[in-house]
Amino acid sequence: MTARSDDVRELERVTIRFAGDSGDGSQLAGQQFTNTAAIFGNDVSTMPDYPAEIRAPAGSLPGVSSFQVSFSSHEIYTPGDSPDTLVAMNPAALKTNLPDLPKGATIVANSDEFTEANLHKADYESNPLEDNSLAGYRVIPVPITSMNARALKNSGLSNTQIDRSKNMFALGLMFWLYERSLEPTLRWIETKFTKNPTVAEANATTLKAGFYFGETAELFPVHYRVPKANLAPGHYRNITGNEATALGFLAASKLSGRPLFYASYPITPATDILSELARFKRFGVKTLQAEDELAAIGAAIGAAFGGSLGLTGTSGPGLALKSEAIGLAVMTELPVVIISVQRSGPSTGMPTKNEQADLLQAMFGRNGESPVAIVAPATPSECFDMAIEAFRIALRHMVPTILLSDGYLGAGSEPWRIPSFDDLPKFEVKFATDPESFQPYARDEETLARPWAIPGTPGLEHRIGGLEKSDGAGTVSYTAENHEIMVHHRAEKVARIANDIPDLEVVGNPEGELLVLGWGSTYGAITSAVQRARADGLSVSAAHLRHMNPFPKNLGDVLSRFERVLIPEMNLGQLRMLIRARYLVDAVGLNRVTGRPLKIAEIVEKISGLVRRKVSVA
Amino acid sequence: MTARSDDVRELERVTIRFAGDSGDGSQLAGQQFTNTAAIFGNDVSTMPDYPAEIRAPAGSLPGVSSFQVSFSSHEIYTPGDSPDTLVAMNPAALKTNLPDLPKGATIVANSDEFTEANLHKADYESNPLEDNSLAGYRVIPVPITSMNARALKNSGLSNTQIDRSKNMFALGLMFWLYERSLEPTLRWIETKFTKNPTVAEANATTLKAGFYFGETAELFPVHYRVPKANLAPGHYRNITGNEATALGFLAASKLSGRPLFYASYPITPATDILSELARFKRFGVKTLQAEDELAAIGAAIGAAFGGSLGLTGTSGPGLALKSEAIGLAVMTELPVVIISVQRSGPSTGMPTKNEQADLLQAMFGRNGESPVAIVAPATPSECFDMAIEAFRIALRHMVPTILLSDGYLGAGSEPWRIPSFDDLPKFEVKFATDPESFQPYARDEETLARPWAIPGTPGLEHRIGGLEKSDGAGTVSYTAENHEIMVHHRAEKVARIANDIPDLEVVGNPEGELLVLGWGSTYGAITSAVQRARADGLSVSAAHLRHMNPFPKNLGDVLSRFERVLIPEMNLGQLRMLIRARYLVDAVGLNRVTGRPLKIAEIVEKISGLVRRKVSVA
Amino acid sequence: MTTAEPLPVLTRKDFVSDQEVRWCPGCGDYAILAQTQKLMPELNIPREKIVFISGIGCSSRLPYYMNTYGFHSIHGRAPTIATGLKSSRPDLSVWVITGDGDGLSIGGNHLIHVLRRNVDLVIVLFNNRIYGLTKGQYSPTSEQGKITKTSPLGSLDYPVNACSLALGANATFVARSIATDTQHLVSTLERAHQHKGASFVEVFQNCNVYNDGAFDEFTDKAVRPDRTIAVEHGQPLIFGKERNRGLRLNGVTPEVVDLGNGITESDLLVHDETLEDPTIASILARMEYPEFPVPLGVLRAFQKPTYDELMEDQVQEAIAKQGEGDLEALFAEGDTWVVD
Amino acid sequence: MTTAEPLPVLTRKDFVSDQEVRWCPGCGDYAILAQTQKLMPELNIPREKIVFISGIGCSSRLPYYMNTYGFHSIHGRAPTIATGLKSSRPDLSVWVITGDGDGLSIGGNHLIHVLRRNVDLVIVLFNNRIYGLTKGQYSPTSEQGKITKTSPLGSLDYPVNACSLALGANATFVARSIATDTQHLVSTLERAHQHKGASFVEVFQNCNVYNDGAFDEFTDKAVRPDRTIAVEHGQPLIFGKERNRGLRLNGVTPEVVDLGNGITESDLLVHDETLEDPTIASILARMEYPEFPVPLGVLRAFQKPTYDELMEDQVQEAIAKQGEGDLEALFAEGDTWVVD
Ligand SMILES: Cc1ncc(C[n+]2csc(CCOP(=O)(O)OP(=O)(O)O)c2C)c(N)n1
Ligand SMILES: Cc1ncc(C[n+]2csc(CCOP(=O)(O)OP(=O)(O)O)c2C)c(N)n1
Ligand code: SF4
Ligand code: SF4
Ligand SMILES: [Mg+2]
Ligand SMILES: [Mg+2]
Repeated sequence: MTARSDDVRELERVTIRFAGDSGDGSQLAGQQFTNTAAIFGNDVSTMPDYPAEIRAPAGSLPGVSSFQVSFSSHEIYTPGDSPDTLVAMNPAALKTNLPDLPKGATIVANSDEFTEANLHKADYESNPLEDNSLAGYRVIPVPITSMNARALKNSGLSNTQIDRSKNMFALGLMFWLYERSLEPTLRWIETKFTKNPTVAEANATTLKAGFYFGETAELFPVHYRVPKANLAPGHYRNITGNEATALGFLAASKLSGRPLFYASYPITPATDILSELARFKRFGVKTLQAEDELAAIGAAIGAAFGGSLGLTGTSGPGLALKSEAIGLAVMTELPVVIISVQRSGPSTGMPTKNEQADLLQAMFGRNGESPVAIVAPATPSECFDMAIEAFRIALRHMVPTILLSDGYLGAGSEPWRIPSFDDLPKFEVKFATDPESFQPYARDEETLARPWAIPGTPGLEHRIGGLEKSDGAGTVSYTAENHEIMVHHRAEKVARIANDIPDLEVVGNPEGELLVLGWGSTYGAITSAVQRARADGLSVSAAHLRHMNPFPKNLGDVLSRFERVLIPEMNLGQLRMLIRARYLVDAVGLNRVTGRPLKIAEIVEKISGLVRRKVSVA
Repeated sequence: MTARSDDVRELERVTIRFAGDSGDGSQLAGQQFTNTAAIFGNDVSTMPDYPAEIRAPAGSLPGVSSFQVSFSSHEIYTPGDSPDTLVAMNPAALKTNLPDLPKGATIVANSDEFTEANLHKADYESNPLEDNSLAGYRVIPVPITSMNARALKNSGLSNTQIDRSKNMFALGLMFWLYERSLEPTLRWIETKFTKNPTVAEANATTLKAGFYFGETAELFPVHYRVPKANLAPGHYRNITGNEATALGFLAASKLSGRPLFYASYPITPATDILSELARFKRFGVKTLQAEDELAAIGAAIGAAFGGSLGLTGTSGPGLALKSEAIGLAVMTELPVVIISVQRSGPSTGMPTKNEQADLLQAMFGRNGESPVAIVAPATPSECFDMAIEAFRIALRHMVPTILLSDGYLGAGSEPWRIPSFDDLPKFEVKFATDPESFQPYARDEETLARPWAIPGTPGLEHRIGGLEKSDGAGTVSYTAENHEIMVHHRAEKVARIANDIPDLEVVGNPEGELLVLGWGSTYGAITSAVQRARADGLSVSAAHLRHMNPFPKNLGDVLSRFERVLIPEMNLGQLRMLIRARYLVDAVGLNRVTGRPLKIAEIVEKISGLVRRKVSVA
Repeated sequence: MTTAEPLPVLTRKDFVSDQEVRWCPGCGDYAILAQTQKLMPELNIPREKIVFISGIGCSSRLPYYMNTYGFHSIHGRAPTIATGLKSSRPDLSVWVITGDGDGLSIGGNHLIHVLRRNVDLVIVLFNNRIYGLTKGQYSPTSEQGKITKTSPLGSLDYPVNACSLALGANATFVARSIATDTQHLVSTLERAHQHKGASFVEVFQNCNVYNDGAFDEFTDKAVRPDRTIAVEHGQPLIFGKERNRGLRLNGVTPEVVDLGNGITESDLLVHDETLEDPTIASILARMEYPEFPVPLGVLRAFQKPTYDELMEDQVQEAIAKQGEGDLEALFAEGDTWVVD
Repeated sequence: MTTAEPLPVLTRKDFVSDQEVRWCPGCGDYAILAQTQKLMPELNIPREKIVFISGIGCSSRLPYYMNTYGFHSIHGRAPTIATGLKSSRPDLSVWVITGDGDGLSIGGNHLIHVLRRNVDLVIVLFNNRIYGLTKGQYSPTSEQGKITKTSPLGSLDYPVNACSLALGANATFVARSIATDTQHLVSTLERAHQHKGASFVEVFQNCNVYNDGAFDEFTDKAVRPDRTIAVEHGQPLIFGKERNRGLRLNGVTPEVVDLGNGITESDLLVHDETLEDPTIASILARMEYPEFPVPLGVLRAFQKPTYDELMEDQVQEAIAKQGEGDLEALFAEGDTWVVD
């Protein structure tokens, strides 16, 4: 079933936001739209937004949940600065989301819900659909609740059940408006409700009803089409960052031939990784829901001591609790991986909002000189690669490694080109086995890694621990000379990882007036902004770090080729501080701590303010 | 009783180290010597060294304990780079301490203990007192054990008890050698053993025996005298850093009129502070030995919420465990003070050895943007002032404040000019009391501090917590704008402390070729080194930070007046990183991580390598 | 104050804060909040003397809704903050609100230590046998085999019995109630408040979103009288809709018996909450449905000096014995000398 | 291996590491170390399969002295590391060494959770009622009123009874021994090893430097028979130098009786360590001198599936039911599409 082909306008890119009460199914509608667009061949990028950790009363402002999807005929890097179309399932959804809408945007409002009571809950004095306060927007009131109810009146469902399907009506309407097929969603409905055909039937019916309503009603003079994007050939699926992270860790287990052991204490937005990995028992993955974060990392360290891939995961406050034990992993030089899916802080902060403010904690949040390796994915699908990379580094260099993801990456999604296992980097794990002249703190010449000698190996019995150990023999040592040597070994060991990681790539000219340097989930916004600025002829290039400690070897060189460096971050300048200290470059920052992703437009604006020259097309 | 006055040579400064088995009483002997020299009028500085956390077998190398005291006729800043005289009570003590002795130093060795068995325990193949391996030193073998035993054979004490007194014999001998009175020690013996006159008698006897032995024997051709120093007039006592810290906190309590509540979990080298404060019940001080560090800081936060001076103390690993809760104190803006008596890390590290490696942990060891104030005393007696300063800042600015002491300051001692209470800075505490328009997150215009509104105040009932709070009203808020405001408020609040602290002082010319910038316990070594270099005519000045966050306002200006900046630290360059990042100054480091204090000589050497010009006498 | 002005009479409303309550509709937390607010005016404590301290969890949101002083702290640490507050301010009435995750998982250590120290607090643990706030993972009180997102094949952990653990830590006051029995709840909370010392109250609370009906088997109105047993001091342990069943001890083993047929009330165990020996309280605490009726009420209320009062006493004694501290004398402790 | 070569016969010496032992002369830790080393060869486990994991404290130094794999970790966390190791490597024999501070103070939470999960470990808690390593502060097992440097006017904390707490956490194996009775100690450790599940052994250990004689009152050889009672499965609880005294239960109250005068062995409590109900074990655990003889031996040994075996089973079951995981199939889960 496709939409009528007349009155179609072609667009390059569209951004839709589904918003409603937590119970209104906006997440689901958004995900289905995303899948459908992706399967059609668009590039897509998404951003869910849960307003708070706990559920608020129906219809209230804090109860609003939303899902934004951007789909495009060219490669895109972000879910879009601001929606072209907002589906507002109730007044509260309109109120909370309106500030993000540019003038001229379309608002599809479920007019049934704009009742006195609901308006009151949303702090509206009068009905915005009627009081002209929305002048400047294209407002399309649709009585979604009642039309859905009418479509399903013979469905055999209870009124509550019927009401729960209204997101499908809205979704159908959007499918029509953006000329997308219902097929994938119909397929999904069938699988999802196999055991409950009545519900399946009802969902399909109202989905179609929404679609036909779009076709029939004269509400939308035109509808839109976003052609396929020119993506690299391959087999694709849509994936969130947390899913990709979990798959990456599992892949690391298969690649290294060592079982994965994940210990974690639930915390938003990292819990998904535990849920995902818990599904992988048939791969030999063991997961432990620990009593707290201290226990979780302890268990991961124990597993690493035993020869498994010891892994623990958390978010900021939990990372703080793991500090002391990370120090133990540094001292015992065990290949533990710690993932922090960052969120807004300090303290409990805003658990469902985003921030990149665990970088300095990851670098320095321990007593003593306690270096660890740190990597940070830039996109949801890159979480897969960086999860593998974290273990590759940890195992090769016998060093605890922190993977810094964030809530935006974790819950956001994008198409992922499904890799074939053979394409993935294999990494061998060499356990020590030879008792002859075995020393637990002997050093690999190249990496300075100590041997991994696991219990069960005859003749290698030895003791490790948190007290300073003598170089080589690994017995407790308090001598001045040895401590100095060991502190430097540990530092040098991490520094040498730089020999083993790719150079930083510059997008755009390799030199020029301005380099925009970023890390983590700001990648999309930065890349888009730099592209836009370059299209405007500005002399600006971009580079994005994935290795935060150590930095790629060529970073100093890259920085030196630009007159100025701009570092946009969702914090008060954490990477910037490291860069300034290391390279004495007067890098400037674009720092936002709003809990929301950086906008392309604000980066472009900042770039424009900093750059005078036009780009020389190389 | 004084020594014969003939054959006396006058010296400016002498450094003695008492070393022996843990059971040999070297700490006590050293402390008595220190007191005596101080009372006489010398400037003194001490450094105890306990080799490991737990007791080792008698006579073994890890069992050696030592106490170094330097006393002088001019102001001194360190316990001396290297001893002029070593008292070695057994072979192990000689072996471990010999590397620190300069050629020509005097070694008083308890020859009785250089038995086959003891030599073996100390890994000596032959007797160093006999095999000429000590050529180049002035070795004075004294049969201390047997002479002590002979002196006490009629004392009525058991052999074990008698043996325990041999440190007094050695001490007596040193008193003779350096022409010091026995009186203070005799007084001390009397008070200490009031209940046990036999023991008192014995100690006095052998102390005198040692003294007379010096006088009688021809072992020492000359003895020495170090004249009084020209100290500022006043009433003095000797004080360790941990004692001074405890007194400072108590003073802060009296100065602010608020009761002190100290919660802590024992950890070397911070435990002394708990022991000290536990003695102060009669001052209304409450101390809580908590189940762990998480509980200790929790209790301190609770006490601060209730209007007490909430205080917690620990060392590095414990500071790591407090990370999450410090974040809570940041968010709730409560005036909690946290003291970390730093020690060698990472992890358990070397608990009895020193390091300055908690600075970056104190700055950044929390999730999110989580600024705190940080102060650091430079000398044992300054611990008193900085303890007061920590609470002054915390209370005035409503900000958690970290006091970074270290093991060297904590256990080291020096003369302290006893302040009169009236000379101390009073600071008023203003609780909010007026329900009219009360807002828990209202801001003081000058400091941005929020009001301290404590339970029990009618009409001010309000709720605080770790979730982001709305500016002013203090209710939970997840909005982007508010979060951005609050993150900046918290940062700015700490930044504004700079308006309220003294400028950094430069010792030496205010500009020149090299500035040596330091912080914490390296003060003594740096000051002495710079004095020496200046005496050699080098263009070098010194400055020492006590406020680590925020920095004094003039720091940038000070740095800019020098061509180069050298930052000596007992870490891999933690302050250096902050300075480089903030001021883009290519500061170089002198970084030692040996667990031992920096030496004056190594700083002088580094300075000489960096400075070419002669100083212009201003 | 000179004239004995009567304290203003407070009502439940005075304890309702201006914050919108944000639990899921139908959540058992509402009832606990309501009863707590209802109880407050009856305690005859000025509102400003009351402090609610919580950790993190749905349950731990409660302080926001109480118009008293409140502290919504960090996960698991509420007992520590409460200990610091109460020890430094014995004049306050300090309440700790926690959940089965907050109190028994991440906060387990603090819970046992606050109980053994007998700090004078009321500790209310909302047990919904799930982590509500983080969207439904199994908790330390979840039954083994529980299927949740983090245990898709069933959890492996043997559950904790909160009251047993509290008694193992030698808690002086241990009680249990259910959110749906408002009368029982309010009186249990009142008893907890009256007890001087650490009062631990476990409240069964339904999380209708992630663990709906967790306690229905025995708390449902229809079956409650038959499947729970109210323990009351000095009373024989009788239960049943017809009050025809009872509990007796066979050695140390509890036995359910039918009254009649020669078995009379006098054969039953008479509840004595004041025993120093926690054995019987522990036996009761361990009784679980369906083997036994689930005991509700005050299992133990044994009086001994509280930590905060011992601490205050020690300060007062020190002052009495050693005299009030003289700071300058302390400064000059030990050997001193004068340089002029 | 094809030919059944006999395992090399190990001796105590094989378990002595090359590290110099660094406890104070006279410390009770030596005896525990010696018995542990003595036991090892008798377990018939290859040395490389044995791992000792400890926290921080004098006691926690033990792993350095064992010539097995060892991990001297951080304060209080040994149970967590052991849980991770044993769960991922069920083939190993994992021992946890802890102290009254390490295990009951900072590590209390992990201890109760590892016990309730029933991870197959041997946990030996050296109880010297003091913090030894940090030079003598009172610990959670110190008696109230204890004078130490951090409690110059006497400590305020009510002490924890380690075995009661363990039973409150529903530990499946709980035993107590004393360092000075080498025979008893070694056999108790052996029993702990044989038990499948979390075995908790409290060992009274004298710290002769900071808490000398803490247990002398009842462990001193002269009085030990009269002031302690050996609990042995299936045996009536008899004690006394003359074996003329016994323990019976009066209801739930333990009573010391003199045998004779009509009281015979058959009146005494017969110890049954295998009971699922921990009531009697708890009653015994709470008996303290001078009211009662102090019970030594295995208080409880109740068998149920261990956490590590449940975890392994779940993996095997998943494989059996769902088939071994296919990574590429998992990658391509859900809706996929092809771009050419
Ligand atoms: C240090 C830390 N770890 C984890 C979390 C995430 N977290 C918040 S509440 C919670 C569990 C809450 O369970 P419970 O105490 O039973 O409360 P409920 O929501 O069920 O009332 C968790 C795991 C956190 N906020 N902080
Ligand atoms: C995080 C942390 N806090 C505190 C310490 C200091 N500390 C080391 S051992 C110890 C107590 C040891 O007591 P216990 O477990 O009874 O062992 P014992 O020495 O008596 O055998 C303490 C407080 C530490 N090492 N780490
Ligand atoms: S998730 Fe459960 S416990 Fe939390 S508010 Fe909702 S119903 Fe209540
Ligand atoms: S301090 Fe005590 S426990 Fe520690 S080694 Fe010495 S005697 Fe043993
Ligand atoms: Mg819960
Ligand atoms: Mg101990």
